[in-house]
Amino acid sequence: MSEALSQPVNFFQAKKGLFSWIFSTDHKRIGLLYFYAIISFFLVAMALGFLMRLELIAPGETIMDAKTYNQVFTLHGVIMIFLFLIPSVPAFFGNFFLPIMIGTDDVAFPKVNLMSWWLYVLGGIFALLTLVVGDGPADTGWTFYAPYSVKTGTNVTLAVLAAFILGFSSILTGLNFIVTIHRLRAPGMGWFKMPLFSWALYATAWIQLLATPIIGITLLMIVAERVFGVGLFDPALGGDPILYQHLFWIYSHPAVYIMVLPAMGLISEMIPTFAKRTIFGYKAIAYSSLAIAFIGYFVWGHHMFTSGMSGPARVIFSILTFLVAVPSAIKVFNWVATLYKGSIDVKTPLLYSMAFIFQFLIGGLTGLVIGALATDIHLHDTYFVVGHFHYVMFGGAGFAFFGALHYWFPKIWGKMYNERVSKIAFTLMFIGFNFLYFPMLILGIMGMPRRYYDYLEDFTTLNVISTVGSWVLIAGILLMIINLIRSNKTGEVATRNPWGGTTLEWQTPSPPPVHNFDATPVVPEGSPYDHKMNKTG
Amino acid sequence: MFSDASNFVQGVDTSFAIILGASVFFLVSITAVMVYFVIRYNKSKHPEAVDIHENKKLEITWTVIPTLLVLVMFYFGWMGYKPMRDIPDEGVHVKAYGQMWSWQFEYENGKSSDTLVVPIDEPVILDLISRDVLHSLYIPAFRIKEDVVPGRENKMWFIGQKVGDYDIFCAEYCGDRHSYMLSKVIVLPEEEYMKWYNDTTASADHPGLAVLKKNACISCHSLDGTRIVGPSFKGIWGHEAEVITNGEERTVMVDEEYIKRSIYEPNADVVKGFNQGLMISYQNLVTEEEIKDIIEYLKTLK
Amino acid sequence: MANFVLANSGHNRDDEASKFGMWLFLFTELLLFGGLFLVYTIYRYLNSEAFLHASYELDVIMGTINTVVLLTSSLTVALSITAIQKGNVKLSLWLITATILFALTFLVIKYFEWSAKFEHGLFPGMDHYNHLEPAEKMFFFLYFFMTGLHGLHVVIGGALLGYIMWDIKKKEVTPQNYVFLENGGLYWHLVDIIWIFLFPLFYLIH
Amino acid sequence: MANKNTSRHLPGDPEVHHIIPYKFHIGIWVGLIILTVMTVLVSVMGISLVAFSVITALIIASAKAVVVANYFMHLKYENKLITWLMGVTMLLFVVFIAFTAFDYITR
Ligand code: HEA
Ligand code: HEA
Ligand code: HEC
Ligand code: CUA
Ligand SMILES: [Cu+2]
Repeated sequence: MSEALSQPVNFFQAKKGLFSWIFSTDHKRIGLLYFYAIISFFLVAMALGFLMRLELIAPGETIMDAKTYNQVFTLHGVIMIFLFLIPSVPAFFGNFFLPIMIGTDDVAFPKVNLMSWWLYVLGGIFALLTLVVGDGPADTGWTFYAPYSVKTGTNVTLAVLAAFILGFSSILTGLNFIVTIHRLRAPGMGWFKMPLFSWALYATAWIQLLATPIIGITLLMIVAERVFGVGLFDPALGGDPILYQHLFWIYSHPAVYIMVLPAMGLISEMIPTFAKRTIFGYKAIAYSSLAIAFIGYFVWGHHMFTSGMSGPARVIFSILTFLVAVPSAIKVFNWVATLYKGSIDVKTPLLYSMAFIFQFLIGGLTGLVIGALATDIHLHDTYFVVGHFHYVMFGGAGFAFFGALHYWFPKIWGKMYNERVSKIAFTLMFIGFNFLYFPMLILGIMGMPRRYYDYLEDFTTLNVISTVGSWVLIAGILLMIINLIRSNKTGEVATRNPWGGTTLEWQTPSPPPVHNFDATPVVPEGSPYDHKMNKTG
Repeated sequence: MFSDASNFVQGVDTSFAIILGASVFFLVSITAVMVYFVIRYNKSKHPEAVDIHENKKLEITWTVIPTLLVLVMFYFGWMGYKPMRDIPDEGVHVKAYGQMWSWQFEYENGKSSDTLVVPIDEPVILDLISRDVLHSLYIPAFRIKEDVVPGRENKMWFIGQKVGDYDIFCAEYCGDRHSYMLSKVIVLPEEEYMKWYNDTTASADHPGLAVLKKNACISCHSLDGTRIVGPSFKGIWGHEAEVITNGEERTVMVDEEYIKRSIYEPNADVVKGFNQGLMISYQNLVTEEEIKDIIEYLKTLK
Repeated sequence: MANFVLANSGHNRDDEASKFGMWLFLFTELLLFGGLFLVYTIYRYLNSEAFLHASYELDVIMGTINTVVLLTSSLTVALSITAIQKGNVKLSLWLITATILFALTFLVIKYFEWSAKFEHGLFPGMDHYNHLEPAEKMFFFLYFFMTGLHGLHVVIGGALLGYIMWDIKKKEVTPQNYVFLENGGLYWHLVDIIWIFLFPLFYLIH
Repeated sequence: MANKNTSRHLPGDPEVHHIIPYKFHIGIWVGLIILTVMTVLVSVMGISLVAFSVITALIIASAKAVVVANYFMHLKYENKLITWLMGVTMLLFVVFIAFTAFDYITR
C-alpha cells in the first residue's frame, strides 16, 4: 500500500469511514466538516428567510402568527450570523487554504482546530434544541436586548448559551490562525509575500480573539440574570439596559468585520487570477485590512444613536464610523484598478467578485447614510438597516463565499464545475438578490420599522416586489447547488492549476495530498501575484 | 422629502441628499469603470496583461479624498441632528408612556389620550417613560425617533408645522405585538387644540372599560374571547382559572380578591399556558376604586 | 513513503508557538474578565455610595490572606520552572505540589467567606439579599459572579497543574521539554493577576 | 524576513531559555507582598480620601500585575512581540471602558 505511487494519495482517499473524518486533525478535512455543517445551517436559515418573505407578502396574517414570526427572524438572524457568516470563510476556506497558501502542512494546533469544530457542532445543537424544548426558539431578535430577553418565556437561555459556545469556537480558530501565520510560513515567505487572503485572515483572527470574549461574558450575564433573577440589566431591579447594548455592540460591531474581511481577502485572490496580472496596491490592501480591524473596535456606538446615549458620545461614534469607511474604500479602488490593463477572463468567480464590488458598494454606502447622525435618527431600526446589512452580509460576504466556492471547487474536489450552468445560476441570484433587497432600502426611507410582523397598506407594493425577488434568488441558489453537486460527480478532472493562479495552492495536485504538497513549493520571488514569472501555469 | 412637516425635516433631508448624492456618484462611476475595464481588457481584445504594482500618488489621492468627503458627510449629519438635542424648556409638555403594546400620552392638565394631539407651530416636549421593556417612539414624517428606556427618562421634541395626522410607530422590538404598537400624532390649529385640550368630559364608555383602555389592558386581553398574549376577559368573571402558584398547579375561583391580586401581583398566580413576567404590576397605576369599576365591567362580559 | 512531508511542518515541535498560543489565550481570558470589570466600573460610578456601603460586609482580613496565598502560589510555580530548567525534577514536583496546596487553601478560605455570606442570606434569591436596595444587590451579585468565575479558574488551573505533575512523572515533561509546565504556570499567574485586581475593587473600597 | 527555521532555536537550549535564579523570584515575591500590605494600609487608613484610595489601589494593583507578568511570567525575556500585543490588548480594554464611561459621564 505504501509503495511510491505516481499520483500521491489525496486527502479524501487517505482514510475512510465517518470516524476518520469527525476525529481527523487534518486541516483540510476539518475545513470540509465545517463546510458541510455551515451549508446545512445556511439552508435552514434561508428557508426561514423565505418563510418571512411569504409572511410579509401582504399585510395581516398570511402564514404564521406574530409570535412565530418573531421566533423565525430571531433564529434566522442567529443562524445566519453565528452559525453561517462568522465561521463561513475563516473556518472553511481559511482552514482549508491558509496552511497551503503559506506553504505548510497544517495549522499550528491541529487538535485545537478539531476542538473548535466540535464546539461549533455543540453550539449548533444548542441552537437547534431551542426548536424542540420548552416554549420554542427565542423571540428577542439576534441582539437579545435586555430587558425583553430577561422577561420573555421563550428559550433565550439556550440560544444565548449556543452563541456563547460558538464564540469559543471562533476564538480558538482565530488563535490558531495567528500562531500559524507567525510561526509556519514556508521558508522565504515573508510577511509581504503572503497572499492577501492570509492577511485578511490575520486581521480577522485578531478581532475573533479580542472581541469575542466580551460577548461571551455578556451573554453569561444574561443567563445569570435569567436564572438568578438579579438585575444586571433590568431596570426594574436596578440595572441599566443601555449598558447591555454597549457590551453587545463592543463585540458585534467588530463581528461584522469578522464577516466581511475574509470575504474581501477572497476577492483579492480572485481578481488578479482572472485579470491575469498582479494585484494593484498590495500593501495598501494588506494594511487596510489591519486598519479596518483596528478602527472597527471604536465605532460600536453607531448602533445606539437613538438609545439615549449622551450627545457627545453620539458625535464621537459617528465621526469614527465615517473614518472606518475609508480603508474599505481603499480596497475597492485597488480592486478596480487591478482590472486595468489586465487580460480578463470572465469566469464565474470573477462575476461573483464583480457582484461583490457592486453590492458591497451599495451596502457600504448605505452604511454611510446610517452612520450620519441626522439620517440615522430617521432610519434606525427601519428596513433601510435591514437592506444595508443584507447588502454587505449577503451581497458582499455571501457572494464572495459563493464565488470562492467556484474558484476553489477544482482544487478541493478535483473536478471542474459546469461553467454555463453556473453563469445562469449567477445571473438569477444577482437579479433576485437586488429585487429582494433594494425595495427594502426604499421601504426604510418611507419609514417602515424592522421586525414588523404586520405593516400598513402603503408599504404593500414594495414588499410584494421584495418577496418575488426572493423566489428568483431561491431559483438561482438551488441551481447553483445542483450544478456543483452534479459537477462533482460528472465534471471533468481538474488539473493542478486550471485558472493560472499564482499562489501556492495551485502548485499542488487537486485535490491536495494528505500533507498538502508532493514537492517543496516554490515561493515566488516578487509579489505573490506575479503572473509573468509564472507563465507555465 | 422636504415636506416640512416638522422643524427637523429640512436638516435631515439635506444631509440625506448630500450623502445619497455622493453615494450614487461613487456607485455609478465605480461600477461603470469596473464594467468598462472588464469589457475593454477582455482577454480577446487585450491578450497581454500589463503588470502595474502600485502608484503612490494614486493611493494617496484615493485615501485623502474619501477622508475629506466623509468628514463633510459627518458634518451635515451632525448639523441636521444638533437641533434635535437642543430641547427648549418652553412648550407643550407631554409625558409619553410606552408599554406592551400601546402608547399613552398624558398632558399637563392630567388629560390622557392614546393619540398625541399637538398644536401647530409650538414646541412639543415629550418625556419618554417605559413601563416595561424598550420601545422607541418614531414619527417618520417628522424624522424623529428616540428609545423609550425603562428606568430612565429620555426626551425628544419637535414643532409640528403642518396640520394633519401622521403615523407613530414603535421602532424598538418589544415582543409579540410590536408591529401593532401604533398611534398617530395629530397636529391641530391653535384654537382647535385648545378646545380639545380643555374638553375633559368623560368618555361614553363604561367606567370599567375606560380604565381598561387607559391602562392598555386590552392590548393584551381581548374582550371577545380571542387569545392575544394574556387570557381573554370574556367570561372570566366567576369561572375557575387554572393557575400556577409557586410552581404548583391549582384551581381558583375568579373573584374580587383574585382579580385584585392578578393586577397588583401578576406573577403570584400565573394562568396556565401563559407566560410569567409579561404583565407588570399595576400597584401604583390602578387604584382600588378603579379595580371595582373593572370588576363591574368584567361582570358584563359574559 | 508515499507521502512527501514538508520541512516546516505544523507537526514539528515548536515551543515558541505553544507559548505564543498560550499568551493569546490569556489575552482572551483577560478580556473575558474585562467585560465584568467594565460592568463593575459603570455601576460603581453610578452607585458609589451603595457599593461602598455593601463592601463593608466583606472581610478584609480573609481577602488579604487570600491575596498573600495566591501570590505565594505564584512564586512556587515560578520556582518550579526554574527548578526544572536546572534539571531538579524532584524539587520542581514539590514546588508544584505546594502550588496546588495553596490553591486548595485559597478555595477553602473562599468557601468560608462564601458560607458566611450565605448565612447572612446575601446570595441572590436569599432573604436578606432580596431586601437590599438594588445597587447593593448589584454589588453582591457582581461579587459572587466575579469571585465565582475566578474560583472556577483556580480550580481549572489547579487541575491543569495536577495533570502536568502526572506528565512529569510519565517523563513527558522533562528538563529538555517543559513548555507544558511553562504554559501551566502562565495560566496560574493569570489567575493571580485577576485576583490582584479583584481584591482592591471589592474588599478595599473603604 | 530571515528564514524562520533558523530562528527557531533548539528545545531546552540553555542559551535561549533565560533561567531566573531562585533568589530573584523570592525577591520579587517579597516586593509583591509589600505592595499588598501597602494597598491594605492605604485603604484602611485613608478613609477620608475615597477617590484617592481607588486610584492608588488601582495603581498599586497595576504595578503588581506588571511585576508578575514581567518576572514570574518571563514576559521580559520573551519575544518583544508578545509585550507589544499585550499592550494592544490592554489598550483595547482601556478604550472599551473609557468610551463606555464617556457616555455615562457626559449624560
Ligand atoms: C458584513 C457586515 C457589515 C459590514 C461590512 C458593515 C459595514 C458598515 N456598516 Fe453596518 N451593519 C451590519 C453589518 C455590516 N455593516 C449589521 C448586521 C447591522 C445591523 C445590526 C442589527 O441592528 O441587527 C449594521 C448596522 C449598521 C449601523 C446601525 C444602524 C442602525 O441600527 O441604526 C450603522 C450606522 O452607522 C452601520 C454603518 C456601517 C458602516 C459605515 C460600514 C462601513 O464599514 C462600510 C464601508 C464601505 C464603504 C463606504 C463602501 C466602499 C466605499 C467606496 C468605494 C468609496 C466611496 C466612499 C466614500 C466617499 C468614503 N451599520
Ligand atoms: C448572512 C446573513 C443573512 C442572509 C444570507 C440572509 C438572507 C435572507 N434574509 Fe435575512 N437577516 C439576517 C441575516 C441574513 N439574512 C439578520 C442578521 C437579520 C436580523 C434578524 C433580527 O432582526 O434579529 C435578518 C433579518 C431579515 C429580515 C427582517 C425581519 C424583520 O425585521 O422583520 C428579512 C425580511 O425579509 C430577511 C429576509 C431574508 C431573505 C429573504 C434572505 C434570502 O437571501 C434567503 C434566500 C434563500 C431562500 C429564499 C431559500 C432558498 C433555499 C431553500 C428554500 C432551501 C430549502 C431548504 C432545505 C433544503 C433545508 N432577513
Ligand atoms: C403586556 C401584556 C399585559 C398587559 C398590558 C396586561 N396584562 Fe393582564 N395578563 C397578561 C398575561 C400574560 C397574563 C397571564 C399570566 C399571569 O397570570 O401572570 C395576565 C393575567 C391577567 C389576569 C388573570 C387572568 C385569568 O384568566 O385568571 C387578570 C385579571 C389581568 N391580567 C388583568 C389585567 C388588567 C386589569 C390589566 C391592565 C390594568 C392588564 N391585565 C394588563 C398580560 C398583560
Ligand atoms: Cu413597543 Cu416595539
Ligand atoms: Cu456596526
